[in-house]
Formats: sequence, C-alpha cells, structure tokens
Amino acid sequence: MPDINAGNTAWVLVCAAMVLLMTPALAFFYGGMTRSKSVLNMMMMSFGALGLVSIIWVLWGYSMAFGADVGGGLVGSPTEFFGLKGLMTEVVGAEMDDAGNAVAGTGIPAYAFVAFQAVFAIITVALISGAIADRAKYGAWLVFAVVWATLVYFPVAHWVWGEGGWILDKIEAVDFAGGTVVHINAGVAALALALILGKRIGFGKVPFRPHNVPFVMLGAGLLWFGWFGFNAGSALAADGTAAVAWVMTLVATAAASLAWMATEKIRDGHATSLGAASGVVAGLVAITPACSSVDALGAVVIGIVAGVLCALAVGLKYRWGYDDSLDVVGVHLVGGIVGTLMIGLVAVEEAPAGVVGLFYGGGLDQLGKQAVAAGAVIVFSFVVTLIIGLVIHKTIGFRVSGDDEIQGVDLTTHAETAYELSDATYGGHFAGGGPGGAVKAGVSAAKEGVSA
Amino acid sequence: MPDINAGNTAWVLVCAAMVLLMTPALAFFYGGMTRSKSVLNMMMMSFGALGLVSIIWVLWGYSMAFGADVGGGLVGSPTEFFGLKGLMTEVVGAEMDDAGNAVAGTGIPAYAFVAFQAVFAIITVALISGAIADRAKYGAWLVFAVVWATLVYFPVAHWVWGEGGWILDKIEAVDFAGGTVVHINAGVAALALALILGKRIGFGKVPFRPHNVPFVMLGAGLLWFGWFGFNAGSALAADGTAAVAWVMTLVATAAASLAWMATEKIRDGHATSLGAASGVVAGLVAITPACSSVDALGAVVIGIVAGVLCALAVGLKYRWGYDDSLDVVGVHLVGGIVGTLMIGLVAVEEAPAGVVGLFYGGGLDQLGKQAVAAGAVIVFSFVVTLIIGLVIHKTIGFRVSGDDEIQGVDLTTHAETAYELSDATYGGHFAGGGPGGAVKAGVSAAKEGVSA
Amino acid sequence: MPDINAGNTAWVLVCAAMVLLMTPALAFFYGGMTRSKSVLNMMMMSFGALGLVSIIWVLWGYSMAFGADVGGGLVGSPTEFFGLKGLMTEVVGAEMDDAGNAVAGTGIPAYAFVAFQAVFAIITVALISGAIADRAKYGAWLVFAVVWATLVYFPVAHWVWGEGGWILDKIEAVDFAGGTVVHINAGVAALALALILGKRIGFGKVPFRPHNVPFVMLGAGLLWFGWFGFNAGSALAADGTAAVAWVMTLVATAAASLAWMATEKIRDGHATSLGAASGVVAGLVAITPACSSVDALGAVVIGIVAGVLCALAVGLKYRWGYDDSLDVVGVHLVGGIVGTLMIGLVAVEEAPAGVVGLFYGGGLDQLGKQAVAAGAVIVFSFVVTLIIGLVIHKTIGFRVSGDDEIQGVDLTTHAETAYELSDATYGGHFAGGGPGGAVKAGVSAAKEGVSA
Amino acid sequence: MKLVTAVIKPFRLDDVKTALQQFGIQGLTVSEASGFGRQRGHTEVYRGAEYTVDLVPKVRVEVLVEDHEADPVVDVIIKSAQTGRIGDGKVWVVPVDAVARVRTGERGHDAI
Amino acid sequence: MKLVTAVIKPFRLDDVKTALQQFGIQGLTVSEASGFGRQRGHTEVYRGAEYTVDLVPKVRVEVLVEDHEADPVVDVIIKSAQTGRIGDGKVWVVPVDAVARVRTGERGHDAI
Amino acid sequence: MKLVTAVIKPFRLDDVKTALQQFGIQGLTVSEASGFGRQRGHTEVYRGAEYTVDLVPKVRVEVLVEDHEADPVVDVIIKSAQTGRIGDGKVWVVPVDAVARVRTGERGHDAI
Ligand SMILES: Nc1ncnc2c1ncn2[C@@H]1O[C@H](COP(=O)(O)OP(=O)(O)O)[C@@H](O)[C@H]1O
Ligand SMILES: Nc1ncnc2c1ncn2[C@@H]1O[C@H](COP(=O)(O)OP(=O)(O)O)[C@@H](O)[C@H]1O
Ligand SMILES: Nc1ncnc2c1ncn2[C@@H]1O[C@H](COP(=O)(O)OP(=O)(O)O)[C@@H](O)[C@H]1O
Repeated sequence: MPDINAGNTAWVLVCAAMVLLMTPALAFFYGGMTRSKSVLNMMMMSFGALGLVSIIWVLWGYSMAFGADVGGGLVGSPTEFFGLKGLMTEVVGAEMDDAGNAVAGTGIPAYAFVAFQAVFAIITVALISGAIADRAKYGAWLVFAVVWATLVYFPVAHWVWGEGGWILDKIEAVDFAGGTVVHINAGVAALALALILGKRIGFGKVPFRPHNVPFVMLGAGLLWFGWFGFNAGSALAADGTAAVAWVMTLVATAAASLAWMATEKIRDGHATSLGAASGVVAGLVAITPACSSVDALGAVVIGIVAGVLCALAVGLKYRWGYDDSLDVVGVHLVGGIVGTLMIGLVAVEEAPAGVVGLFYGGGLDQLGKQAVAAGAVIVFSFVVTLIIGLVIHKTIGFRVSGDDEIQGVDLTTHAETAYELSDATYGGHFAGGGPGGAVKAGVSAAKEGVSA
Repeated sequence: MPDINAGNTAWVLVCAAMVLLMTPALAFFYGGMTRSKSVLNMMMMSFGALGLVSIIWVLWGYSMAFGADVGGGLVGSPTEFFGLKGLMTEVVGAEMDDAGNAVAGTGIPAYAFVAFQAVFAIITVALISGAIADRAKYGAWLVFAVVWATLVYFPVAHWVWGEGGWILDKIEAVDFAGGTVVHINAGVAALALALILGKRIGFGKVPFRPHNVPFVMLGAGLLWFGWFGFNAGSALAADGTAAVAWVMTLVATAAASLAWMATEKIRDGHATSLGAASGVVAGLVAITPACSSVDALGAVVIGIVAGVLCALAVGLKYRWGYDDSLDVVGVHLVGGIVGTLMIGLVAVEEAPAGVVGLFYGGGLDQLGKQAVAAGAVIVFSFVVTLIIGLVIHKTIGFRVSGDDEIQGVDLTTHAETAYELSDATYGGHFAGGGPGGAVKAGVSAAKEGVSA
Repeated sequence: MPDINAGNTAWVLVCAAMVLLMTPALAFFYGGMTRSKSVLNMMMMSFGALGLVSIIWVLWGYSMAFGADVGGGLVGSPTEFFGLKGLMTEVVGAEMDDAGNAVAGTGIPAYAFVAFQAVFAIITVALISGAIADRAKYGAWLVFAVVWATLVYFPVAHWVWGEGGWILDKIEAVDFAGGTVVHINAGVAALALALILGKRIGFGKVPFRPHNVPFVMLGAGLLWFGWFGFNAGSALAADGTAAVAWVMTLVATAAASLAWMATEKIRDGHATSLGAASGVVAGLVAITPACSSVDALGAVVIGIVAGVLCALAVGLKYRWGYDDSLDVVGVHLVGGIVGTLMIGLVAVEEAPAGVVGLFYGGGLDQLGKQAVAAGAVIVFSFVVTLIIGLVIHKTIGFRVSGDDEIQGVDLTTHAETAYELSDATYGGHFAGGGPGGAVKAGVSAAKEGVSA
Repeated sequence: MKLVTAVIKPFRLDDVKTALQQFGIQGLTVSEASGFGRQRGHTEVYRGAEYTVDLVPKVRVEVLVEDHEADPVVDVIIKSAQTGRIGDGKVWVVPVDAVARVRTGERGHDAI
Repeated sequence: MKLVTAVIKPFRLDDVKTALQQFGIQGLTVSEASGFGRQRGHTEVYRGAEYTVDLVPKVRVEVLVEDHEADPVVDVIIKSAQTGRIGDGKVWVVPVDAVARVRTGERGHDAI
Repeated sequence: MKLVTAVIKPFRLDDVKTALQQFGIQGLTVSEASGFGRQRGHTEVYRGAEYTVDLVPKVRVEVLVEDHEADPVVDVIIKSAQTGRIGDGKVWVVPVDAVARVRTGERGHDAI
C-alpha cells in the first residue's frame, strides 16, 4: 500500500484506541454515580455494548453507515462491505491528482477508518445506558443495543458522515465529530428509555447519591483524554485541523467545567466535584460538533453556555418526573444541542470548517442548517427508540422486579457484589467443586437468594 | 538521522507507551481479584517487575534477544549491545534499495525498537505473578523476575523475533505479537510456580472472592487500550498491517468477552462482570499471535473459541488441585495456545501474514508449524521455570509463613494496608520522629505485630 | 498547510493528550494519599487548575511564554498572541532551506505547539496543591492558580523555552522537558505555600495515613504513561531524540522506584507500595531535564540518586516542621534539582543534547550552568510565591477553619462525601424538589451542618 | 431505663426512624451488622466457582428509653420494620443501670 | 433470656458459626469491631513515618438464648474461637427482659 | 460486672482511649456507629439535588469493668470525650452476668 501516509495512519489508529478507552471510562463515570449495589451492572452495560457493537459493526454496521447509498441519503447498503469484505487492502482519503489518481503517500488504510468509526458506534450506544441505571434487565439491554445500533445509529451516521448522506453533503450543516450522531442521538434515546422504564423505587424521595465520586472523576479524566482522539482524530489526518480541534477541546471543556462549578456555587452554595466532572463532560459534548469551526474565544463561549445550561437542565427530571438516572438527557442531549446550534452563532471563517456564524456576520443561514440537522436527529431517534424500547418492554420486559431492584441488580443479575473491603465479617463458603458443580446450586440459589 | 520515518516512529513510540501502561493495568486487573489484605503486594509484584526488567533489559536483555545469534538460533550475544552501547544513533527497519542502501525516510530509531520490546519483556514477567497471589515472599519474587527474564524470556524472544531465531525464521511459524513468547510462556511459568508454592490456606473451602471488582474492570479496560499498542504496534510501522491488527484486536476481544459471558449464563445462570473482564483478556491473548493472519470472521471465531475454552479452563484448578490464584494458566496459557494453533485453521491468504489455514485449503502444514512453536515454548519454559523456582524455594524460600498469609501480606511484607475509608475507628499514633526514628521501632514492631 | 509533517504532528498531538491525562493522574496520586474526608477537595484542586490554566493559557499565557521578548529574556509580550490570535494557520518548527524558506513537510501546526505547552502549564500548577492538602480554602486556591501561573510560570517558561529566553538560549543550561520550569518551580512554590498555611491539626502526632493506596498506584501508573508524552514529546518531533528520551524515561524511573524501595527496606525494614509509587514519580522528575543528554547508564545513576535522596528528603518536614502534606518538596524540588544538576555530571556527548558532564571529562562548566539555572528558578519562584501566597492569606484567607478541617473539607467545602460503599446505614432524605428548591436549604444547612 | 436493640432490614431503617421520631424518641444509634438465621443468604459466582454467603446485611438500631416506654417502642419498631417476609429481624430489651449525657454530664432521665 | 456477646478473631468466625449451628442455635448477628487489649497492634510505615495502630480487627457475635443455654453457648464459643494466642477475645452474658420477632410480633421463647 | 458503652465523636476516640488506659483499663472494644439526635446531620448536594443526611458518624466504645469501676469509668469517659458541643454522645451501663476470656477460658474477674 504505497499510498499510505504513515503520519496520518499513526494518528487515526492512536485516536481510535483513545476513543475505545472512552467506553470503559464511561463505565467509571457512570458506575461511580450509581449506588454500590448496581455499579457492576452499570459497567456491564458499557462492556456489553463494547462486545456487541464491535461485532455487528464489522458484520453490517460499517456497511450500513459507509456503504453506497441505497436511496435518498438515508442509509448505506448493509451487504456491500458485509464482514468488511474487500476492504483489507483498500486505502481511503487519499488526495487525487488532476488525472484522478491517488497521490502516493496521502491516504490511510480503509481498516484504520473502520476502526475509528467502530469506536464511535460503541460509545454512542453505551452512553444511553446511564438513563436506565439500577433497574434494567441485562438481557433486554443487550437486545436493545443491537437493534438500536442497527436501526438508529448506523442510519444517522450515514446521514452525517456517509457519502451522499443528506445532513453534511446535502444541507451542509456542520457536525465535525458527532454532536448530532453521537450526543443528541444518544441523549434523545436515553429520554425515550427513561420514559419507558419509569422511575426507580424511591425516586425523588430517597437520595441516590453517588457511591464512589473518585470513580466519577477517574471516568471524567479518562474521557477527556480519549475525547482528544474523538474530536481531533475526526480530522482523519494529523494536520492543522486536528490541532485546532485539539485546542478547542481543551478550552471549551475547561470553560464548561468552571461554568458548572460557578452555577452550583451561586445556586447551592457549594461547587462540587461531581459538578466539575459533569461540566467536563458537558463541555466535551458541546465542543464535539463545533471544534473545527470556532476560535478560542468561541470555544470558551460554547463551554460556558454548555456548563451553565447543562447544570440547570439536570434538575428538570425532578420537575418533569422522568427518571433519567445519570442525566444523559441533561448532559448529552442539552450539551449536544448547545454545540450544534452555537456553530450557527460563533463559527469563524478562518477556522477549518470555513463557515460563518450569526455573531460574525454570517446571518441566520448556518444556524438554520444546524437546527434542521439537530431537529431531524431528535425526531427520528426519539420515535424509533420509543418503538424499539416499547416492543422490548412489552415482550421480554425491560425492567427487573421490585425485589431485585431493592436488593440490587449486581447481586440479582450478575451474582456478584462489587466490593469486599473488609476481611472481617465475611461469612461464606465454597458451594460445590468449582465450575463443574455450579450449575444446579446456581439455579436453586438464584431462586432462594432474593428476599432482601 | 535522515533515514527516519516520523510517522512510523511516532507510532512505535506511542505504542510503546501504551504497552508500558499495560503493566499498571495488570496490577489493577490482578489487584482487584485478590482479597483486600493482599492487593498492594499483588500490585507490587507488577511494579517490581517494571523496575527490574527495565534495568536488565537495557543492560543485557535487549542484547540477548536481538544481538547476533551465538549459535543455533537459541540466544543472542549478551555483550553485543550491553548497556545499549552503540545504538543511540542507529536506525532499524529501513527499506533497502537495490544497491543495499537504506532508503531515506523509511526507518525508525533503534531506540524506538528497544523501547517497544522492553515493555513486552516487562509485562510478560508481571503476568506470571497472578499465579502466586497472597502468599509469595516479595524478595523471592524479585529474584525470580531477574533470573526468569534472563534464562527464559530473553532466549524465547530471540527464538521468535531475533534475527536468525529458529521459530519465525527457520520453521516459519506465525506469531505476530507474542502468543508464544508472551502468553504461552508466562502461562506455563505460572503453572510451574503455582505447583511449587502450593495452595493458599483455605483453597477450595473458603471463598477467595475479588475484593474490588471495579478495579478488575478498570484493569481490563486499560489493558484493552494498551493492547492496541501491543498488537498493532507490532507492525513496527503505521501501515495497513497495523490497521488490520487493530481491527482484529477489537473484534476477537469483543467476541471472547461475549462468549465468556454466554458460557457463564448457560452454566451458572448468571453472566458476571468478572467474566466479561476475563473474556476481554482471553480474547486479547488469543488474537495476539493471530492478528495479522486472519480476517474479521476468523477473528470472531478465535474470540469465541478462546472465550468459551478459557471460561471452562479456569475451573480446572479446582479439579486438579493446583492453586493458580488468578487463573494465569486458564487465561494466558489456554488463550495463547488457542490463538497460536488457530492460525493454522483460519488464516486467510489476503491477510498481511499471507499464510493459509486448514479451513481455507491450506492443509495441515501451517498448523503443524504452529504446534511445534507452541510445544517448544511450553516444554522449555516449564522445565526451566521449575528449576529456577525450586532453587529459589529451597534456598531463600518462596512462600511466607502461615501467620503472615492469614494476617495478609500487605501488612506483614509491606507494613501497609490498602484502604482506610472510614475516619471513625482509626486508632493509631505516630511512632517516633519521622524517618529518623523509624529504624529501630520498625524492627521491633515487625516482630511483635504479627499474631493475627 | 503544506509545510506540515504529519508524523511529527501526530506525535506532538498525542503527547499533548498524554500530558493532559497527567493532571487527573496526579489527582489520583495525591487523592489516594489524603484522608478519606478530603480526597475530593484534593482532586478538585487539580481539576480547578485544569479549568483555569487552560483558559488563561489561550488568553495571555502562551503569549507571555512564547511571544516576542519584551526585554532581557524575562517575559514575552502578553498581547502578541492574546486569545491565540493569528496562530490558527501558522506553522512552527519547520526546517529552513538556504534561502530561508520553510522546507515543505517539516513543520507542525502552531496550535499543536500551543496544545503541548498548555498541558505543561496546567500540571505545574496542579503539582503545587499537594503541599496544602486537607486545609486550603478552595476559592483561595483558584485565585492562587491564576496569579501564580501568570506571575511565575509564564515568565519562567519564557526564560527556558521562549525565544531569547535567558536560561537555554543565553547561558546554555540544559533543561530538556522542564526540570526547572516545572518541577523545581512547583516544588519551591509548594514549600512557600506550606509555610504560609501552616501545619494541619495533629501534624506529627496523629498519623495521616493514605486512605486509598491503590489510587496512589493508579496515579503513578498513569503519570508514568503520560510522562512519555511529557519527556519524549518535548523533542517536538518523532525522531531519534524522542526515542532516546523515551528510553531514558523508562530506565531512570525504574531505577528510582527500586532505589526508593531499597532505601525503605534498609531503613524501615519494609519496602512499601507507597514508596514504589513515590520512587516512580521521583525518577520521572529527575530524568525530565536530563533525558536528552545522558545514556542508559547515566539514566540509571540519575534514577538511583533521585530515588535515594527523595526517599530521605520526605522525612525533613518532620524534622524542620513544615507541613508539606504530600511531599511536593521532597519529590519535585529535590528530584528536580537532582536531575538538573546531574546533567552537569553524567551527560554524554553522543546523546542528542551534545553536552559533556564532569564524569566524562566535561569539567565543571556545564554543572555551573545547571546550578545557575536551578538557583535562579528557586529564588525567583520562592520569593514571588511567598508574596502571592501571603497577600491571599492576609486578604481572603488561605486556610479553612479548624472545625471544617476536622470535619473534612470535602463535606464543608464541596458538600460531598467521596464514598458510600454500604447501602446499610445510609439515612438521608431528599431536601426539596431538586435544583429548584436547593438554594435556601443549602445555605441554612451550610451553617448548621458543621459541628463535627 | 432500658436499652431497646433492634436488628432489621436495611431498607426499613428510614421508616423505623420516622416512626420512632413520631413516637417521641429524640435520639438513637445505628450501626451495620450482618445476620444469620432462617433467611437464607445468597450465592455469588466468581469465575465459575460458586460461593454461598450466609450472612445477610442488617442494620442495628439502639434506643435508650424510660422503663415504661420499652414496650411501646418495641411495638413501634415491629410495626414500622415489618414486611412479613422471613428475615425481618429481632428486637430485644436489656436493663440499663445508668445513663449519662457526655456534653453536660447529666444522668438518668435527663440524659436521654 | 440472655444475650451472649463474643468478640473474637475474624478468621475464627466461620468455625464459631458452625459450632453454634451444631449446638442448635438458629440465628445470630455479626458485626465488625476493633479491639484494644493485651494483644499489640501493628506498625505501618508511610514514606518513612512509622505509625503504631493499636486497634486490632475483631468480629462481634451476638446470640440471644434461653437462660439455661447461656453457659453452654459460652463454652461452645470459647472452644471454637480459641487459638490459645493472645487476643482471642472475650465473651460476656447480659440479661434480657424481652425479645420479639419483627416478622410475626411473637415474643419471648418463640421469638428466638 | 458491668458493661459500659459509650457513643462518642470519632475524633475524641484517641483521648478517651488514653484516659481509660491511664485509669487502668486493660482492654476495650471499638466499633463504628452513626447517631441521630439533637445534633443535626449535614447536607450534601449532588447535581443540584440536595440531600439531608440525618446520621452523624459516631464511635461506640465498650468496656467491661468490675461493678465498682462502672461509675468512675463513666466519669473518665465523659471527661475525655466532652467538647461541650451538641452531639458529644451518651454513656450507659448495663449489668453483666458473666464474662470469659476466650484464650484461657477464665471466668469473671480474671477474664477482664
Ligand atoms: N438467636 C439470635 N440471636 C441474635 N440475633 C438473631 C438470632 N436469631 C436471629 N437473629 C437476627 O435476626 C435476623 C432475622 O432472623 P431470621 O431467623 O433470618 O428471620 P425471622 O426473624 O424473620 O425468623 C437474623 O439475620 C439475625 O441478624
Ligand atoms: N475490658 C474489656 N472490655 C471490652 N472488651 C475487651 C476488654 N478487654 C479486652 N477486650 C476485647 O477483647 C480482645 C482481646 O483482648 P486481649 O487483652 O488483647 O487478649 P486476651 O483476651 O487474649 O487476653 C480485645 O481486642 C478487645 O476487643
Ligand atoms: N435515646 C437514645 N438512644 C440511643 N442513642 C442515643 C439516644 N439519644 C442520643 N443518642 C446517641 O447520642 C448521640 C448524641 O446525641 P445528641 O442528642 O445529638 O446530642 P447530646 O447528647 O449532646 O444531646 C447521638 O448521635 C446518638 O448516637
């Protein structure tokens, strides 16, 4: 493959690994926020998404997102690259000379692009799980992950990033790294699932305080690290655009974290570390679509707006009564909308994307395009997710029993507890002779062990 | 050094850092599985390996692995590059033109290769420690690490990756990133040590349940991240081979994690998060040798087989009565064999390695080569490890006293406890005036403090 | 930007992300060492530095450090690049041909350099916070972070790395990656703050043992990973210098960790994991200035000296009575001095920096230059930090009340507790209807809730 | 003076606390405990090895009361802690010779 | 009715539990404790500063029994918890006025 | 024999322990507890939702003493645990029928 540029390939492959790390990072960001009796289940939702979406991505996902359009810019052909067929020695993204031949040393291997896009699909699915902490059937979640990725994520990825996809190519909205595809999409789906599953026992009365705030900080730190891969890697080359995206990803995030803290300090009297971590994520979400179209000042403004609005938005669930457990709606939907729309306000021409926002004399044109893109994803994702969720809920059921919820899904679903930090009061004994003897005892215990 | 390719160099150096991170990651993967009274000791075995193997690598290790063959393809000269002498301005891996001169811009600095290979040696040694959790003398472990690396790892690395090494160059087995050198090798050594040290007090009766399952998940997540450096970095260039290795490292791992969960669900009635994390590692192990020789389908198959077989294999220790505490044998030996052998079954010609497996019409040829490579490492590593281990056990002793084991090696070996999460019942006071006064009191306390 | 080298750009951007991760890593390294009642506050000091320094870096910091000298090599113009103006399409570091034109494909985007330097400024500020654990007013810390970065860090960065900065360009001292700018600088500032804030209640009597040693190990592991970006990335190119820096960063760190353990084993009778982790950081600190000027042997020697001296130095606070809570002075100041001075002893000519130390026949010349550089930073940083700290202390106050300190700054400052691992004795209820109702209750509770 | 001790299911604690407050109790002390009894423990599975954990998480509540309050307090606890399912717990009453309030040194009746 | 309380070494808990079950005890309550006594604590070293930790981890076991069972139960506990090494712990017996089972409201003998 | 139980503020534990030692007490048992009483709990804020945590961390200290030591021990505890601020805690004394040392099986006076 003489056409490959090693620098760009190194960049994209490293960024892909960084984005892969974001899903375990999310498991900690979310897991730290649950109660100690459901942290493992929370992490398992991320790990399950990692497993399943990886597989279906190489089977039909990549093809649906990046295969040739099967009509109207809505979805790619699921069979064209089924099982990644024919891609092993392909090169993508090469520059063309006047004669239409690839210029040597300018492309990256098609598999590098497959890799980079795979981890986007994975994390988008995993993001949704925060809305249904503590009470979802694990099997139902796994089914949902596969169906949702197929019916919602792959098509929307095609709209935005696929060749001939209608959002970027046709209406020319800007979504550099996935504000619509990833964050608005996951945020809306989270809302739909929260409505379907209903409130946790004790919601609004008993405090569900985070059982391990340092884990939340760890998750936020690792997410930030990985997000440089997510945003700057979306340039698909180690170039000036990537560098601009990198710096904006730093600045907007910093601003959002400070803004969230400031909002809390003013409103509640205390700036919390959960708030700082949440602000980090809100800023990262908001700058995702915008990191190629603003300057440092614009990034600061987007960060501040996202930090303040998301800090306010996470309270809505108490007012409106939907139990979006870990605030996927307040952070990802709201943050995603902020970032997507504000491109229409603060984009500057000299930035790589080359569009001009309202505040810089660009008129309402770009803002309108952005609103259409955001709105389309909101409507499509909400409706389809609602249907998928309801079908699952009415058939296999999406929610565990009340008893299991009270005792904790870690124990009742996974037969595990997260921590055994004290050696002292542990009273247990070995049941049977290891794996061999486990089957029968396991089944009977599962019946007995659950009156909390 | 005009011969250097910046893209490839960037790639190899970043991958080396990612692989370095795998050893602390392993410390968490293992540390989370021990009881809370021995987590620090478990982590210290990894950190000790990091320290010692780094030093001996630059002294004689690199030279033994990659120095000129001192005969028969068995080991390199330990003096040729002793202390890395003469390598500071060298370039390796450059393409040669017809006249035999290096083509400008195609090599990487020799030190980048030294770096990348160093972290492989480190993690291989650290892997072994999982078999002897909770009961090993720390000093004995440090001695073992140095001797084992010298007598087992460096030679085997030479066999496989050294110039003129007999496994790759002579019999033409495929081991892209270290299925034999790293995983089979460490897995077999783990078995030998588990046999020498014997069972922990209470093995098979008292449950040794993991004290911190989220740490296991953290370790698995960071290992996966680092493993992209391990596998894709083994291309030593940011090229199509690296991209293929990357994708296979994603897919096989995903499949193995799901397969382990499914095995548990069917057998025990519950899919556990410890199982998901273990499946991740099993998949990573199995795809390590094979990531350059299969396609996506092959990777899925390898992942499934590794996930199922390893999930079953971890139970053997109860049946056969060896206390491989954290299942190094079940995961690394079994996973390594699965990956090494299955190249002979599912390798496809269009993959970078260019070999053909039995299922694709390649006959039994490649399978035979793979079996020879695996078998040679198994026999050599087991015999030499057994000798090293027994000598240590009979001289300085490899196992702590029963009292120390019951009270916990953290306290008795390192004079530390891992957690003090409650402020409430801590009753202690400062003994002496800091470091100055510590010597005497320390010694007396070490004598008194240990009747559990 | 045709002048850009993708390989070098990929390298610098990835390294920048790795260095960014060092600040959350530091939050864990430090946070694990505090008592459980102040871990969140400790982490928040790092996150606050992350937020604030990012913003002021793009506003005036980059310009003060790398803008045109406003006189005498002391500081750059704060307005030249205010808000990063004019840099979006600039290229830096390109090679020049004889005619003085940039050679195509040899530069990196100016924004990549901005990014890489930003994360250095952030971590330097965050390092200081370890000295004032458990007792600092959070607001005072935030003010300090902004003022100190502006008055101390940006000027010193200009001295060393700015064009025309007097330390590197004029006196030709060697500080490859920031031994003076980052570590001596932060270490001295930490000493000044520890003196200003005074001792924690119970210092020298009650043990302040680490509440979560695994977190310390996690921090050390992630710091080591990120530090490859810090040191090897400082080559600003993926070349031989970067590879040398990488290897030295491995070897010196390994040696220091072992040396710290050995010091403890000899002195106290036990090698601790806190010691191993501390040794890792001490080694990383010491090799930072020196990683481009020594060979592997020199790196080992620097590591050993740093490990031993820092292990001894952390005890001085008890003897001299300053409460440098988490030993920023003992590790960063002492380690930084060791590394900076030892360049003058063990530098070898064939290393990239090309200077010769005393032991290799270079005479006292280089040692003298190193001492001047170190001394200048020590004096400047100590004096200015003392002034800043005292002004803050006398105006808004730098220390919380004794009650708040006893009850814990997490609860009193941030209204949070780090862990709620048991579901059992949690007795709490929801106060008010979410964010809306929080204001009033929050204020009253803040008044009532603090009699420990 | 009597000491009423109750071992109950953790998730009933809030209700018990509220009921005791409504009854007029001004203070109580809570601690974590694990119980073994007719209620079975649960099973955990780690890498295929199955463990039976006998001990079930419980909460211990202790209330110092006047002699005549002991019986009604036991009733209040039973009523508010009861789920009717096995493992609801026990309440017992122990005689107390003396009580003092640390803050003031007051004894007896005034100390509660 | 009596309440037998034992403070023992944590790693003896399993044996004590088994012995009490074999004796015929149907339930007990366990909690974590730390003890201070003739048994010395241990020393921990953090960055060269050495700390003496006085308190030793213990487990508290509480068993409600009929009056006549108190003595034999104390014997059973002593036998099963004993290692003969310092710090093995204490057992004490306290009179109980009343016992109730939360689930049913039963009192006295039937409640145990 | 008596059992003196004190519920005190955690940061007074060291002083109480020292005072009891000086008084001549040879052993005691400590455990974690949470108290509810006149002392208010605190407020925590998570994502803008404010929670009132009623329970305040406390430490429980138990000391077995001879009958005649009970009163002075209560005094020693009160003196060493007192801060004069609300929430300092309670001390109470319960009669004990029998005491045994596990290590030796000794009973009564010798067992303490
Ligand atoms: N004899 C006993 N002594 C002390 N505690 C007991 C005793 N029997 C039961 N308990 C406590 O009461 C709890 C509930 O008892 P259990 O027998 O499981 O159910 P139930 O009280 O509903 O019959 C146990 O978990 C244990 O904590
Ligand atoms: N006077 C006491 N009151 C309450 N508990 C005590 C008393 N003396 C000892 N204990 C408990 O008994 C445990 C063992 O006592 P110790 O004196 O160390 O050993 P031994 O009982 O073997 O003489 C202590 O750790 C403590 O928990
Ligand atoms: N009636 C009671 N029974 C048991 N414990 C009590 C009782 N009243 C108070 N306590 C314990 O004493 C502690 C202090 O009581 P509190 O009323 O807050 O302050 P004070 O004793 O200073 O008046 C409480 O936190 C609780 O642990």
